[in-house]
Amino acid sequence: TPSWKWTLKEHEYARYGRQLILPSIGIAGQLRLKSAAVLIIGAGGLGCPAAAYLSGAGIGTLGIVDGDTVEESNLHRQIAHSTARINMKKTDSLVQYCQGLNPEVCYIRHGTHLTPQNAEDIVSKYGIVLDCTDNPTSRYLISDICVLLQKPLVSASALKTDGQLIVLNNFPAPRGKPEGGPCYRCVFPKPPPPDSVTSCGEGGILGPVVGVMGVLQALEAIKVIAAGMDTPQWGPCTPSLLLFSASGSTSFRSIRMRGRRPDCFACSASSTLTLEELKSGSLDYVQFCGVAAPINIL
Amino acid sequence: TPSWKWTLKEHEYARYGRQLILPSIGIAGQLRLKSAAVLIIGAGGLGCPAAAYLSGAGIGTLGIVDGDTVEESNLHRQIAHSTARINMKKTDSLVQYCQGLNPEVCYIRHGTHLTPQNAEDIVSKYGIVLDCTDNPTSRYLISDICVLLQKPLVSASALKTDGQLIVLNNFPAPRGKPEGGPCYRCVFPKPPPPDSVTSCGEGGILGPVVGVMGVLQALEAIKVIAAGMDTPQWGPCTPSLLLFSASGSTSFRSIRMRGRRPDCFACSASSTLTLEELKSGSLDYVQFCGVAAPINIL
Amino acid sequence: PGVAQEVPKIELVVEFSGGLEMLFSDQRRHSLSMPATDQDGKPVTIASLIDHLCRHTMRDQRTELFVLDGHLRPGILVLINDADWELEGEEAYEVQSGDNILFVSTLHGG
Amino acid sequence: PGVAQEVPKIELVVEFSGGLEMLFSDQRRHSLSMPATDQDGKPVTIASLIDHLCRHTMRDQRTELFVLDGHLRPGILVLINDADWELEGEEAYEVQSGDNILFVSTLHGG
Ligand SMILES: [Zn+2]
Ligand SMILES: [Zn+2]
Repeated sequence: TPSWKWTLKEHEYARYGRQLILPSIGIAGQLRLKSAAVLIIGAGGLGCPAAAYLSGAGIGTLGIVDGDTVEESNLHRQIAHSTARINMKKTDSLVQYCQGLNPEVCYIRHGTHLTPQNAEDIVSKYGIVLDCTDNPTSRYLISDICVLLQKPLVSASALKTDGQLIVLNNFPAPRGKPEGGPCYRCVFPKPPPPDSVTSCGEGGILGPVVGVMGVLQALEAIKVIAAGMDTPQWGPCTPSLLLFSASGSTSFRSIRMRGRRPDCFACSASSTLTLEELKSGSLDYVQFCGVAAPINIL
Repeated sequence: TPSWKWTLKEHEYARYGRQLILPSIGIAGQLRLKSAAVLIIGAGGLGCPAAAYLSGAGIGTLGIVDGDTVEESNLHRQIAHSTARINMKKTDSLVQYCQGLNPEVCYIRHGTHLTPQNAEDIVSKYGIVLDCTDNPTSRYLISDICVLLQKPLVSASALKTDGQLIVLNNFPAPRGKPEGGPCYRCVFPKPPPPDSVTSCGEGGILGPVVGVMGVLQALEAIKVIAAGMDTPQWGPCTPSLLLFSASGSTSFRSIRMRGRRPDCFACSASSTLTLEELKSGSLDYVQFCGVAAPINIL
Repeated sequence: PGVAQEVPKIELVVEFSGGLEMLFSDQRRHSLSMPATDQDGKPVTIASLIDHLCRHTMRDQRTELFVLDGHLRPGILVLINDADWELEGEEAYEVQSGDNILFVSTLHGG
Repeated sequence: PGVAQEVPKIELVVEFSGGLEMLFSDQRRHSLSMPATDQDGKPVTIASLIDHLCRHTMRDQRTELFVLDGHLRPGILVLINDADWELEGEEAYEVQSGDNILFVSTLHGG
């Protein structure tokens, strides 16, 4: 390997200087960010701020998955889009914003929703995934493909004045290894009944609430990457769930979570889930979750 | 008052619908946001995300104070600027971004640093202030003018992997009234010795850390405004300081704070501070803090 | 009236978040005092606490948003003193006086 | 050697944040066991705790970043069990076993 690949260019010292001098980043951390490929699934209220701070930090490759177009009702919280870009594809709009902020990053647009059919092709190109989607159907699909492809997954969600964040499959040990981090199914083995999801889905969302969660997703991804996903030291992390509430006085709460579930459908030793089965469509995520369409209210 | 002033237009229902349906906002809260004037002092790592979410939420008038121009080293965390706008005034760059997100808001640029001489003229036009600056000198000046003009103040700061947030002078009862919220001087009566500030100032900053704090400033401002600064119910709030740390596992901590200090230099009954004295320059904030220039490292 | 029998009580803080507070008078935090044993004289478990909450604390008719088929509905986490209940024995965990029990509904918005 | 006298001890958690951890081996959380009384036989106060930290816990020579003129330097908050020390009596507060004492330096960046 030629040594120039492993140093920073002069203008990179200027652009990233303020984070480079942090002991938790340093030159080694910046080089890891530069060689990382991060996939953001969902270019909405979580995906916009997450993409902004990952782009700013100098991630090497940033992929964005979304099949929707920008609507006026998005703009109070999806702060990387703009009024002039209403009706544009969200992936195009978000990449246009990020390109303006940091042209050093390689951006890849996947202008489609993630499906069981395209999930392997898309996700396999990246080292770490952010779930910025807005419905339970996607959350199970994204978790399953991340387990199958052994990618850590930074998952967040928000509704009304509440938010939740957890880093899943961290680190992504092979299935059946108890030292690997839990997957979404370990935490939520069964999907919620559709009625309970719909009734919450009509609740609305406060912009800065989902904004805080998206920025925290970028932070967790940067921490995982800068600490070295490529190093032998990368190992078991104690999983914790961050709860945020802006109702009443603003508060955060950290909850110690379980490890992998020994009988998990996806990540246990007894799991029969395969890439082929997932791709074949025999796992009907929509029916499993009982939700016919993404909850587009968000 | 003609009644049309007090209803929302059709496209406003579209743009703000997702936050309108929250019980804590509602039509009344949206109208309060629309008639509010918010001043953001500092268009940097805190001011960029704060302005983005306040603009998105439909604040009536958003003023931005900053005398600096955009530099490449800002862009990893000052996500409303862009590479093409390097060397542009930060106020122009930030307003350009906000205008693109929400052209419904009235933006006012104050392309200068806040000084004892211009503070009254600028701050008196607004109902609530966000301190998004980066040095102790500004923090004392901003607190003093907010006490004198009875404006609530949302103050945040960040360094390395830590952040702090507190809503001061909330609510802004006249000086000497113990039911008013504490000011910055109640919490920090004496400025830190300059050596301690400088040695911290060289520490760098992680983008999403300052980003989270800026988004939370927008959230606190929206909560104060939507709950009704114009209503008789607005009254004493228990002050609390939010501490954020992203070193090790990400954590937040809320600290119960004291009320007004009975002998506070600025907000107590015995205070001799006046607008005239402040404007005359007889209070030398720079000398008081022992810092000759803003700590521009951030 | 006869002499009331002294039933030992336990004091709990029960909290709801993620939308569940809607079912409980829109109140997130409930300070609860309840008998330390159930009708069969057994110590209160999470299972009997859930039953108690449905009978005495819930103000909403839609119990199916909290309990399904005699168990907590899928999509609700129980956190005992800030730890996942799976670390503590789930429904069989015997509630102690002073415990903080948090019920969180998962969110899906973004 | 003579029989060591049994000095009652108190157990504390002392935390540092906002950059102060730099002065204490870059470690944010210290579990401390210290004599319950000072050399004059008086109960430990925040003032004597600060003195103890300077003598026994600090690894950095720059004590002036923590203490100035015999008091905590301006710009440091002391939080006793998550409340501002001003609510608890400041330097005169008598430290209890089990207390959590947090020293926070104010930040000015943005
Ligand atoms: Zn699993
Ligand atoms: Zn004061």
